[in-house]
Amino acid sequence: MLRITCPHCGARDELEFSYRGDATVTRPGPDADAGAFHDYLYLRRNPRGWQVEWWQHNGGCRAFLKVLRHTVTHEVRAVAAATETLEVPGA
Amino acid sequence: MSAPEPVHPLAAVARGRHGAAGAAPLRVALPAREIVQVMLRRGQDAAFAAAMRAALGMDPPGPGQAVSGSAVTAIWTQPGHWLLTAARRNEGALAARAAEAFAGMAAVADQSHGRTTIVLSGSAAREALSRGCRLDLHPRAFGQGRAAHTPIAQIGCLVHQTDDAPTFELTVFSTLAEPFLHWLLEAGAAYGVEIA
Amino acid sequence: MSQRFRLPAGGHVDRSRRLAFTFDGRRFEGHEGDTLAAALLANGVRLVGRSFKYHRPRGIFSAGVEEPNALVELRDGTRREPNTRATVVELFDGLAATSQNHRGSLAFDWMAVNGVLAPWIGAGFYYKTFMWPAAFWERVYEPMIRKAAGLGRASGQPDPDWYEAAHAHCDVLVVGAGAAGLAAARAAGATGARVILAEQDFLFGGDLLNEPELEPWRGEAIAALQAMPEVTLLPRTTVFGFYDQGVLGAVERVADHLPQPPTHTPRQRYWTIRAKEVVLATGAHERLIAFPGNDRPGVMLAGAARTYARRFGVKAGETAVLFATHDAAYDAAFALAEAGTRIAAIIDPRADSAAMQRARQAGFTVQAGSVVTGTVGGNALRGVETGVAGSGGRANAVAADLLLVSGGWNPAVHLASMSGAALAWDEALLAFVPAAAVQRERSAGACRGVHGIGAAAADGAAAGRAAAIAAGFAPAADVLPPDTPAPDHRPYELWEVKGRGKAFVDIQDDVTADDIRLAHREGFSHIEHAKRYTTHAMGTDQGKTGGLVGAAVLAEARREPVAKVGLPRFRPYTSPVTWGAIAGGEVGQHFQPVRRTALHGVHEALGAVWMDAGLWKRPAYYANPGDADAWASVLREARAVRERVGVCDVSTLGKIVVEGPDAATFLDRVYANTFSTLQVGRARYGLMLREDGLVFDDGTTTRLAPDRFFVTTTTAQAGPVMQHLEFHHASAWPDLDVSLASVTDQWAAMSIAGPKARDVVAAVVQGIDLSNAAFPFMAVADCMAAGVPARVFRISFSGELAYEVAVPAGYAATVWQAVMTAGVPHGIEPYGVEALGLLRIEKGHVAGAEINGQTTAQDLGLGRMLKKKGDFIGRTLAQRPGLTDPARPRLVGLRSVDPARQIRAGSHLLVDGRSQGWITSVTQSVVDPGWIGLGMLREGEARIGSSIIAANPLMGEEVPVKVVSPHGYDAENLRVRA
Amino acid sequence: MAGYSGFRVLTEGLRGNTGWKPAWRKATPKPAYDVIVVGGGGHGLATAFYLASVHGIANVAVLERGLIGQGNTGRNTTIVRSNYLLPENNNFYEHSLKLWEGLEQSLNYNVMMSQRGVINLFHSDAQKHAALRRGNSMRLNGIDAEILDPAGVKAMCPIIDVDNGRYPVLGGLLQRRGGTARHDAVAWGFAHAADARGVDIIEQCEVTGMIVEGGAIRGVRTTRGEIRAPKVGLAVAGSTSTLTAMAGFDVPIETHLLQAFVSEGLKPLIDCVVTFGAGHFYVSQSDKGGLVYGGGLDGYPSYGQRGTLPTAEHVYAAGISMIPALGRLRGLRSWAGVMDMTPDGSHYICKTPVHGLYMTAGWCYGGFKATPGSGWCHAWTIAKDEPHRLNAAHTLDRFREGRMLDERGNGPYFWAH
Repeated sequence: MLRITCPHCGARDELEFSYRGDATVTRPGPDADAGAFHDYLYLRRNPRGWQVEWWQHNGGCRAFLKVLRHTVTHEVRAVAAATETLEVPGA
Repeated sequence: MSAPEPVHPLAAVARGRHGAAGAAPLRVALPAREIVQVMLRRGQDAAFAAAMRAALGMDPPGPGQAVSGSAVTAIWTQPGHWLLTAARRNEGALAARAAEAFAGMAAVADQSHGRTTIVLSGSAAREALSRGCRLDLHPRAFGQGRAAHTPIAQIGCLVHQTDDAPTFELTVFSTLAEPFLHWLLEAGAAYGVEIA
Repeated sequence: MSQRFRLPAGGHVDRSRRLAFTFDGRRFEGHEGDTLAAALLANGVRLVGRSFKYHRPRGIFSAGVEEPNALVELRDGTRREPNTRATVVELFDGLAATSQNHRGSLAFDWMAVNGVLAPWIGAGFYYKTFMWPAAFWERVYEPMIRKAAGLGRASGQPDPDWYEAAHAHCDVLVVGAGAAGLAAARAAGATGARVILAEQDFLFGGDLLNEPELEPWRGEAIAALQAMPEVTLLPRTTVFGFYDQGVLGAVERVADHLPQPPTHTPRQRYWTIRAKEVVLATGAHERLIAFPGNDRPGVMLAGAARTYARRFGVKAGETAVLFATHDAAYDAAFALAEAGTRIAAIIDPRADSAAMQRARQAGFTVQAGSVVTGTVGGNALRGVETGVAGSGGRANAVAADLLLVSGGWNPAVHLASMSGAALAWDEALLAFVPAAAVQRERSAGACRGVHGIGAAAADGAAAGRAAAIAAGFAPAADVLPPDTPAPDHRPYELWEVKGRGKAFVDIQDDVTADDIRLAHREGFSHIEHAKRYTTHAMGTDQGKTGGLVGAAVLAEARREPVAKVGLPRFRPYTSPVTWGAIAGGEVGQHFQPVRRTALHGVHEALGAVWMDAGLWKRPAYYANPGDADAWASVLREARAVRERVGVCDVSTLGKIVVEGPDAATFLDRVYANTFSTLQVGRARYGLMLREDGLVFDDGTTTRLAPDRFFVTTTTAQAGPVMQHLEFHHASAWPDLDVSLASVTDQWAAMSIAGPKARDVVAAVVQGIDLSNAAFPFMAVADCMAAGVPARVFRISFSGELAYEVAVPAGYAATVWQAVMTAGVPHGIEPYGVEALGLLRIEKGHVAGAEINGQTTAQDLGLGRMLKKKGDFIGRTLAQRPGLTDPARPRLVGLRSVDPARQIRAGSHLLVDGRSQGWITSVTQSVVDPGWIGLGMLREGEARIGSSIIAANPLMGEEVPVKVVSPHGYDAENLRVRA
Repeated sequence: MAGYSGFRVLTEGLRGNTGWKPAWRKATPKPAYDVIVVGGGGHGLATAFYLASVHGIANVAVLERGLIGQGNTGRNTTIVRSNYLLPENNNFYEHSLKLWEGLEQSLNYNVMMSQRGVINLFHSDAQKHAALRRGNSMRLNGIDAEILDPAGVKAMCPIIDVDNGRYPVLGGLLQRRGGTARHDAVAWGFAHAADARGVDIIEQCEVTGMIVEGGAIRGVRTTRGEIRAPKVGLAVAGSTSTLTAMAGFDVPIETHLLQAFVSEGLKPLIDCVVTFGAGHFYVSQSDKGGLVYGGGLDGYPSYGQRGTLPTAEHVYAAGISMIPALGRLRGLRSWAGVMDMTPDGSHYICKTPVHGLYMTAGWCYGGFKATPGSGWCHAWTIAKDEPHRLNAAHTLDRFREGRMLDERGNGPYFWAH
């Protein structure tokens, strides 16, 4: 079971959070075309390794968080507020 | 003209002893409360803190914290969100007071009817809560003045420890208060639960 | 027959406490402290079950969780538990157990004929046959196989007991309370760390329980732990899995040692343990040796026989032969000799060893350089055949009723492996041990190959201390291990003695060494393939005693070292876990909580028939005594709304306050239509799309102040809409200053609808002019109602003049009562969700059946709502060709041509025999009696006026329906604006 | 190679079973093939089998990184059915089901396809209407489907509690021709049959690069050297994103994990496949006697093949809520497989932006039952360089076009399907 350390609430069980997708894609601006929206909504790098993801601490403080997590080991290395940036470490 | 008294969401619950007949039962109280959700506006942190000091005599508590003034308790619930709670006086009184105090600094939503607080105390309170609460409530990890929101028995619950008895104030959505209390009675059945 | 194999003294059983039990209906006695297996052995019961495939007689093979054979059906009636290992069941007074998997009696199982068929029903035989004729598989072959397969019988009845979940947090979790675990817990506890010690046995001590002279050390360790306030001791607790980030699952058998759980006591408790550091002290499982007949009742692991003698005071046999490949196993011979068992011979493939010499000095016959080549007997062992190691020849036979076997020890690495640690081959122990830890975990004692009580305790103490320090505690005084000699556990490499007859590597699943070789011959040479092809190590014991032996047989066939062959990946559970325990209390009626509106009691008093709407209970309709059936109630309620006035609880709609300087901008971006132009005091119907352009939700939103909006959602989507808004605020537009508060529970709401609604509402509210001019359609105002603060919305779902009155939930009953009282002169009726549905279908309003995630705004006839300017969620992708395709099904109204013929939601709409759409919602109409509905139909508008077929082949129905406008009722909206 | 038969089992038994040969050859790679299929799971092996048996293309290599059948073929809950709503899906799965029905005979391998019936329970009017729409869609496409009332549910599976749960059972949608099959045997059977037709099955051969020249595939680089082919088909489940990235394009896939469980062996208790409609749970009983059961996704991307407790708790709770008699039984083992989830819950069998490169992918958790159909359509697409009508809609481009195949309307969220 994942334990995610919410920057506001501390370490909590996975059950309190919900995954909300790849946080490395950003919603295109108002002038973007359908192709940009397609890529934003549908295309994924889907790495076997470190990935920055959106998780909401909806069972706790409801904050949307950026979580740096490994998709094979499930290790959670960093958790940040929505407005912060998380770097994906090199392979 | 003051409004008639509202019906408490748990008014129909049978008072008295539930579960085992032990000597040290858990105690449950169902106080009438006013509860107000306060939501900070951008860039108003300092002004809001000052306004709270002026109006309530305390600073806004930080994450995981609750502070109690003479009549009002403030509990951090989300980044930029607090709940203010007080014993019930008049319909909307606390909300009106907060709206006045924080005008332009924070949004205010009255939740007095939307949330229900169940007060649990007794030496076995931690153990009973551990049957569904995933938080670490050990004195080294939690304690008086700490508060956290967490799902218990699939119901979102704001757990606030108010003393070392220990006493926990458990605040849930009013429409789920009944199944929550039912869960609490089952979790505490081995010790017995006395509802005041 | 009363316990003729019970020793007069010794062990951890209380001979003064006699416990009666039955096995296959025969009555026996045992003592407190016994397992069922110990008590059966004490009474001379040797045959306890039949094997999975060949139905061979089987006895008690081990003294613990690794037991492959002695599986029984425990208890009876609704409490029957199939496949229960007799070796771990704690004896209680009145226990009843039954042997399983035989036809006829246990002693004369006619399914044993399968043993004769063995050459044709070896590994994987079923893949190669039973293919002709094709239809025979389900009809003939499979039922036969199914009946023969399986082990015990489920009761088929609901379990009368209950279970509870519990959550724990600790600095150090110690798994296993043998010498290593006790020392680890003590060392960690001494630092002041919060420690949990979990032990699957009902006594702490592990192998210490077999060493009377170490009893003081064990007692002192337990007493010390009990005195530490931050140490939690969990006996009878099996840690079944090691998950991510220091989370482990465990099941505590709270009341399994009792005839039934006492009041207010669960049968079992399921623990989720979050540990900063974990010490695994899970010990080791003794390893079998594959030789012909190694499964006969009377063949037993050497250490198990020692445990029965020392811990339970039970002689497992009168005359024993020990077949061992290492010195430590000789302890069993000494222990049994002490218990009065005659040691007929010790068979050892090695040339010489220290233990051999000691055994000879003690007067035992030791046959060095020899092996067991077979066993003699029927349902019980009568003799052991031995021969010279490596020759394959048969030298002589020794009469014996007990054959002790030890091929070495397999460290119990299951939890370490689940935590992510790789396994490393230990050449001295011929076993896998955990390699470097991945999580914050360390192994200690026999589970990492450190054998001997003193050495294991020292290893445990060091691990416990290190774990506490790693968890942030200061070191404390050392724990002194007992000073005992460490027996030599390094085995001679002997996995199999080849010969005639079945040599089992997996006793439970009847997998032989030959099966493994056959798998290799057929190309299933990887351990994972061999396992799956033969079912090796897939039984309830998961290959604890023979898994590695099978791997070694495969290694030999592949001509590769065992280390290279490896073991299949370990997965939860370390031992089988009770279904009810993992489920906990959230089953049956408590599967999900019931959510009730503030008016629940009011509805109940009115005779509401409930329906589920998500977690909510809502009145479907109110059954009046005069109503002939449910439809009569629904039609009566709907008619009241159309003709007079009705009141409906709409509290379940989601309600969100959106507030802040950027609230209007925010709503313009999340709604497909515009809200920034909405006046204060007015409501507007809003449509939300998903980013993919399909419709997400709808509802009315009110502007309460320039920077404050009151958003409503459908009941079903209240939670998802809130998350959707929060997500986009956080991820796409964090610059917008807006806050969101769910006020769903704060407000109760009731819709008062019908031509007389104004009269009723006017009688209840104060401080508001309800005239059409002052309070037109879509007006909203705060006011008082029945003396309490309220908010009135002039909005309509039914197509009638309607008001929604919202009040703080605690006043809902008061205001409802006032509405009902005010409505009496107008013939008011409460109406439920069914009538609500009827009314909206007549009116052509879409709901969840149409907004089902597959439809666009255009599909629903709402295309004109999409604003032309400005970004909003779903705008761009809604314009994709597939979503704007004119061929897509559109919303239409439908009417059964014969008003008496029922149509159904889920029927397909056929044109020229081909499906061109489907029916989404159906009702009987009160405006124009008969069956009507809404549906999605290709070329829908063009087909208005035509007759098509509503086909429901599932129920054999084809009903002609007329396609009509969905908005047939009061298309000009005169009634809602009246 | 001599085929498998009852007679052969008999004669081999008399000879001590010494005459059996490997079910498939351990082939070594040749420098070039007509077609390379990457992935030795069920779908890849089926692709090779149908290339050889239907299209006469036997100069085919199946390249497998590890062992055949060790991906999702080895880790699934063995259910076979074609009870889909959308014609694009139910016609495809029906074709697959028909292949299943004759698979033993086509492969000369008993995959134990058991048509014991699949019931999807419903608990509300809304669910019932959705079941009717789906069942009627099946019937109108010539697929068997029946609607059951609660008594009908009880008759099929007497130990279901239809009355007393939090969400009582209103009925079920039954497909009698649905059922289960022995999962490992499917891979072995396809391997056996493809090998018999000359296909090279090459294990321990990992693809490390895609050779693309001028927008067309020319072959692959592997841990066992370069192998050329004018056509390459990908059937690699959780590695799809990795391989398409090597070929230079991204795909609408997110890889999630799904847990499954098996109980201790029991005498026959549940004689069909049942799906709970009020929570995530389904169960069947294997020929060996174990109950095989599972639920929904754990909810986040993972290649870890390790599950989590909260999902398991839900599975067990939902199971007991549907069948209270499960309470005293014991779970034996749990595991987790990787699921390539798509944004509409439907799969891809299609051409790709690289000429000559084809793929069958994105099977969400429906891949096992699709095995023969996937292989058949993938083989057709490779052989003809154009999709069959059964997979014409299952393209990577459908999201650009807005032609999603979203059975339940759950939207563009990979984890929601």
